[in-house]
Amino acid sequence: MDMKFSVEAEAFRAEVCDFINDNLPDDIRHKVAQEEMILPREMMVRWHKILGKKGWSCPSWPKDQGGAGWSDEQHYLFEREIALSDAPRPIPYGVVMLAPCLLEFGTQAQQEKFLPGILSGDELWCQGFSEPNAGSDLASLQCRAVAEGDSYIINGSKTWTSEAHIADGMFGLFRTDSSGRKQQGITFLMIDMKTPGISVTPLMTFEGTHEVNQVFFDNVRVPFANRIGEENQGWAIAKYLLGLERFGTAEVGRSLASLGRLKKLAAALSVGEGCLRDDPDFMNEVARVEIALRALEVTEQRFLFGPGGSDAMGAEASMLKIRGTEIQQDILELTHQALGYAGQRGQDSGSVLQIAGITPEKAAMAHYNFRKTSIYAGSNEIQKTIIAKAVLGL
Amino acid sequence: MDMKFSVEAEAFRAEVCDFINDNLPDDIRHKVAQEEMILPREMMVRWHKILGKKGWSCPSWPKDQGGAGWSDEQHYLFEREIALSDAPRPIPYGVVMLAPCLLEFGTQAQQEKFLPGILSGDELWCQGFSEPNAGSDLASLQCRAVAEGDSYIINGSKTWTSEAHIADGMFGLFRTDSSGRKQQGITFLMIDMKTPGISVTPLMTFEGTHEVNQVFFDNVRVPFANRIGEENQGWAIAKYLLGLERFGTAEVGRSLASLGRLKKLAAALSVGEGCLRDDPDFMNEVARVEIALRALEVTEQRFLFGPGGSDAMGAEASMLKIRGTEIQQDILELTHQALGYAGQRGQDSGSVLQIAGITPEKAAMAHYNFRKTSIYAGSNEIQKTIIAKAVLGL
Amino acid sequence: MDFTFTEEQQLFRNSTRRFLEEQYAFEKRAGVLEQAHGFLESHWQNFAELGWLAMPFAEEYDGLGGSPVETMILMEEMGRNLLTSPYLATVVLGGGIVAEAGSEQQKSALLPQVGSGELKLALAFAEQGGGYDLTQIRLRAIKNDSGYLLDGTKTTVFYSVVADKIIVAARTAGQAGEREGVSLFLIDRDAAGLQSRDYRTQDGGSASDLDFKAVQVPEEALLGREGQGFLPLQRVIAKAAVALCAEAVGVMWAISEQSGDFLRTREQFGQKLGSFQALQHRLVDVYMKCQLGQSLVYDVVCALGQQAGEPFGPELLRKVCAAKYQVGLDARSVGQEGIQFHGAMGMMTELPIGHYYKRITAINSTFGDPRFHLRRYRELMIQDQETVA
Amino acid sequence: MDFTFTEEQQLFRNSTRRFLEEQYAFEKRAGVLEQAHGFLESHWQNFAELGWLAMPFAEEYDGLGGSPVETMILMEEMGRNLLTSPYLATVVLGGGIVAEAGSEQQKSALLPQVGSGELKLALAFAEQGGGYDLTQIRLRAIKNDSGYLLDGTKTTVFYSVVADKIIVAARTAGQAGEREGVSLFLIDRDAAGLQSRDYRTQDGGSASDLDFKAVQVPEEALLGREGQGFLPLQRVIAKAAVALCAEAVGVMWAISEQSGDFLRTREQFGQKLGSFQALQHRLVDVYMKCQLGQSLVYDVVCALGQQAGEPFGPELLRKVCAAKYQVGLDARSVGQEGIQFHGAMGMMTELPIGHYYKRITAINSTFGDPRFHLRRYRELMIQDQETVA
Repeated sequence: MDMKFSVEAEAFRAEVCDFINDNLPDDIRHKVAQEEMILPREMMVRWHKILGKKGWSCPSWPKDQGGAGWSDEQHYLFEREIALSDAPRPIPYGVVMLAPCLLEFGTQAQQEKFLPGILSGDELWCQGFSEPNAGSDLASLQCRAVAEGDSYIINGSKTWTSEAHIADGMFGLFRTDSSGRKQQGITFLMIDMKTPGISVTPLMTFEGTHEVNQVFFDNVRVPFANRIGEENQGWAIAKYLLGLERFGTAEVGRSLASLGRLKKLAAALSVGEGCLRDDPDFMNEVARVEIALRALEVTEQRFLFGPGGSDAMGAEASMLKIRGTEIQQDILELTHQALGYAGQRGQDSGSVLQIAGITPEKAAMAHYNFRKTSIYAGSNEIQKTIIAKAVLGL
Repeated sequence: MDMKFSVEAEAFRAEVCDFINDNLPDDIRHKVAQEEMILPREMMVRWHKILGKKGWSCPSWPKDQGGAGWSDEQHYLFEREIALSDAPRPIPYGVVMLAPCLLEFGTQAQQEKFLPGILSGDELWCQGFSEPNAGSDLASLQCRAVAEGDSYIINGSKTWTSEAHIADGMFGLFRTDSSGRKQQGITFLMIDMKTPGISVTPLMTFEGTHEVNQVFFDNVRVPFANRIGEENQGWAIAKYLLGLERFGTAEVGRSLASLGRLKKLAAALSVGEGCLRDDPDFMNEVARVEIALRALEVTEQRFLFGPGGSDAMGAEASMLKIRGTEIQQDILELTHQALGYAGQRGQDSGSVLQIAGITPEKAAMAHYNFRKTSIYAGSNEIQKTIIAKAVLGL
Repeated sequence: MDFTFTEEQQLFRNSTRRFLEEQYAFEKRAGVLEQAHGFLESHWQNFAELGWLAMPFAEEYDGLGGSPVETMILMEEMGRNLLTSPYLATVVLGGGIVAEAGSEQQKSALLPQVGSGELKLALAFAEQGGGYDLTQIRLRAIKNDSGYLLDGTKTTVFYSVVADKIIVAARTAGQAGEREGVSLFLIDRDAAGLQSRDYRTQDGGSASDLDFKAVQVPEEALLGREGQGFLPLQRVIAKAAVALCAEAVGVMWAISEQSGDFLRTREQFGQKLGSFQALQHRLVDVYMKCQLGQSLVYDVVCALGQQAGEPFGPELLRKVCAAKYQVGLDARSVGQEGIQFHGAMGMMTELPIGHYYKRITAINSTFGDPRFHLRRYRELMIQDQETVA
Repeated sequence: MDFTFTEEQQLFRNSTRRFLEEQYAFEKRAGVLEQAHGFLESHWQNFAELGWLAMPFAEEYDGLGGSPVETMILMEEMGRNLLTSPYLATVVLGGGIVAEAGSEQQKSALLPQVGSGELKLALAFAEQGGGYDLTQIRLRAIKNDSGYLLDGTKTTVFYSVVADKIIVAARTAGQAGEREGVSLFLIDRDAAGLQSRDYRTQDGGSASDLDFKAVQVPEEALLGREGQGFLPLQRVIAKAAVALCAEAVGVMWAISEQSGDFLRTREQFGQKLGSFQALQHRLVDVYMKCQLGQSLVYDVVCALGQQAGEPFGPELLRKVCAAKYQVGLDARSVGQEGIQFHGAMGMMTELPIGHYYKRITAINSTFGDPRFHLRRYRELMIQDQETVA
């Protein structure tokens, strides 16, 4: 048992670090450091292209498709350093989700048509899964695609669709048959967002961010050629896709970066003659979350690099999501609490106040915005039920 | 709105206080102050008779049966002062449970036969409800009573029966019919513990206390005259009985007394140059539980003396049990924690160490023993489900 | 021992609730918040007519002589309906400190105007870098021939942007951290040398940071006696903290009820969400927190009533800390559970739940957060034990 | 980065588990605990044969040269099977401090005997009124012509009743609270003037309070250098704390698994208990705590291995505190949940669950409870930040 990385791995880590330090634009780093999870399209694409020049924009892809051909350790270290350095998250829907599905289930033609735009960063995607009455219970989805000629005609809507307002395409699940079990009769389609009949309505989160949308389909025509896999066989692809997120669900690197900011803030915030760091009650909380984060970090490493490697990880991954989101929320809430009265400043208060690089109104936004993390991508309740059934046999 | 008691009530409180101070034997007070929930029979009876001389041993009974004829406020203050002064709990099974059932459902003859022994304290009872496969799900009980001549013949067993080893009689629920709904076919019987065929096996709790027993019935003959209510109608009586405990489930007075001891202990326990009370982390815990206890205390008072009075209290009472037991456990655990290494001393370590009146091995026993309180009398999970259904309509 | 409201109190609750439900239904809230300061100026006169603005003041100042119970009722209803207004700033803080510290003349001049709705006040007490400690006052008031010259800054002055006059806690002697030497001044919002940076707050309200650059005020601007401002300030902030606890309890009950409605009606996996036992038990926890918080507010409100006129003793201050700690902590967790119960819907701005949560967060960072109040409670508890010993 | 055990380690785990499951099945435990000191003296030789007693010592002292990983494996298995024995006292504490502080001669004389099972040791460090602070040593050792004269008391000396020799931390200089001036002495258990009050502990083990009344020891009794005993003491207690964390993780896994078995089989209201979602989610919490605790133990064990021979730096001490805090806290809640899952059965002495809980409680009050270790972690964390800044 040895928790040190190999010399080669450490050399790779140093390379990644150097690259980020030399190439991450300040404006982007600053935005990520303010805990903004979804960046403006321009920033996402700019960073993606910077990574692309190095061959690192889609590292998990097969090497001949533009991937980096890394080991598990390298993937782990890359994502960790990206996160620790406040570099943007990878473009989620195209790079991380759609592309592997195309590679696994798509035709040669589909791969040739869609992968280059994802790799270059010129085409952004969004994911059409959730519906107003199908959130956690995804298989209940009802948005219908009816075959007509060489196309499907889609009617209905998708909701809580992240980035639909900046995406060029949507991949998603649609109901092509209602007769059997609800998991049957679901088809996986790719849709050009410019197709007539699509309208996108912003859904504002309560703290005032526009990340998600409701997408309405009014007789939207999608050619058969845009279907991945067979008709009514979309559920298997969705399950494959949802199982992809092995790395990073714990968001340890991001939390370490946020925690570092919190600790700097505590040292910088004057309280009377001293600073907030002199308050043992507050610092107990910081210590508590730092320990929790370390426990999660090692747990993730054990799952990834333990006997059997990352392939051995099944429903255990659910616990990384549960604890990862709880800890993120905890850190960002403590940061907001630390600010006291200053944390009450609203979005339009003019950003005149900055303490240790933290803008109070951004800290408030982050605290509120991250409440979503225990809800999205399978709520933490769903994750617990998964563990209860798959791991504990209850 | 006014949270002060009336002048009359305060005068009554003073009378109770004076009486306890003048009459509670030191040896009994000491045992109760060690958090021993179940006293030796001799002590229970001795105190019961002391109260009895004052007419206070069965205060909730009707005045003509030996009760005190008090108002709700008086009952509340009496029980509170009893608890605060480390006087014993009332004899639970005869005085608090069986007697009201006899008064509500018993015949004149039954009342005349059984009440005097309960009132005098000369006859102790135990409660035969739980069975090895019927704990929380009481209606699943299977211990059978078969009518034969003028008697029932009982076969089977009851378990977790508190005080069966010191009791003269048992009242309990027995299966007289298995054909209908499981709540039907249950009959309420009173049994002389000296009847041939009864054997009592001690069940030791893990900390080494003998409080509960398993009681085996081997062709035990119980005359029809000992049945309360009709055959197969026992469930209604049981429900009446389980609904009786309005006062005292929160055990606020006891917890206040325990908390007082904990605070004295913290001041008396040397740590280096100072004492445990100088440790803000520990005292935060004490403050936290003191606030929680005050919130519970006022909640109980609101439920008892709010609009509609105590009759308006329904399933809300379940929350008094939940929080009351959680807080008791919390205080006794903190007390044990405070003792540090000394708290590791076992039962037979000779009791040479006492700090602020606390014997470490007794503090350990209390910590362990009180884990039962969130399980017994309807586990806290059952209580939550009661609130969910009856109060929240889920 | 009596936990019933008087008939007048019951009527007051009913009229308050009716008005708020009609005028401040959640559907209208976004529109109201779009107003300049998040508040419908035209409603202030309604508040006066409903008796809200004169409620806590003595009858000799045209007040209604209401007890802390009336304030509790009002704040709880405001919490339930998420009213965003200068009520706390003007009546509880501004009027409150005039009533506590003002001379007979000042009270007679100001309180009737507050009660009638003609005068809005704000209280400037907090300073950047002072945390929640009321003794951390650095803004200086130096006596000169014309009165006093004020220099320094104040932060997060609630609704000073709509106030006619501002009461400022300043230091005429001593150092930050000391109770002695704090004085209160009543100044016009447009006093020369006073600069205001106004902003909206996270919960939809308004606040300002004030910059005093050689602001000259006359001697009559002194509210009460020079150097004796700390105790009235402490009393008013304590009362206002209790008022916020009552508001938080109103918020908690609303979240509990709305979450119950959601769980009883929303389906997932072919069942009502409310049939899932894990959620049932968690809603029970929420319900219990509401009840326990309500109890601590009753506890301190009754104690406030009993100690009217007397200096606040440590026992009362402990009750304030107990409520502000426990209600704050529980309201936070109730808010988080409420969002979680609602799933993705809980994150949407169209539902009240997120806005309740923002209000809870603001309440918790006003007059001391739960950690601050647990520490103060602990200190008072230990002092008390040492005194007895 | 590698989380696999070597083949030898895997074999060691298997043989350990097999022995414990056969010889210390829970059904036999009550009988074992009835022995004089809660321990089967006859098994000590088995322990030696299994390699347990010589495992951590260097090969030059006839040890097996095992790393902290082997100790972790052993302690975890002992935890799973609730072994009550002088292992920690003799090998980890007693042998450990000889290895840390002893002269070459002392190590050569003592460690082989410990490893072979001939010699049992105990370590007397704690004093009544010292809390968990290792610097709180008041027992005095005054140098005289014959060596040293020891006066004072020690408390909770684990298994000193079966030990042949006791190592005592005494003060040859300085005051309680100081690190300097702590010296270690190796003394016979039957030394003149040494009185022992032996007792059984809550978890079935044995401990003693020792009273030193002018106990004369020769100069050779000094273990290591005079006044330099604190650092070795700190190192050994840190290692022993880690060993207890590993034991606690073994206990937690056992509770988790036994609770799972119970919930999967026991029926109530016509359903398996495990089908109730509230219980499902709570068992998931228990499971996650086991995993997280395991991780923190791995973390500190690897760091222990990497820092062998070097003085323990603040980073390593922080990992010790992190594990002892979090594992202690979580083991406590896992134990309480375990009892609650089992209902009334959970209170019965015939089931292991209550005994696991007692062991957890004892672990938490040995070498510092979770509160103590969170405080120390916090202090180290702040020091670290100050150093960087």
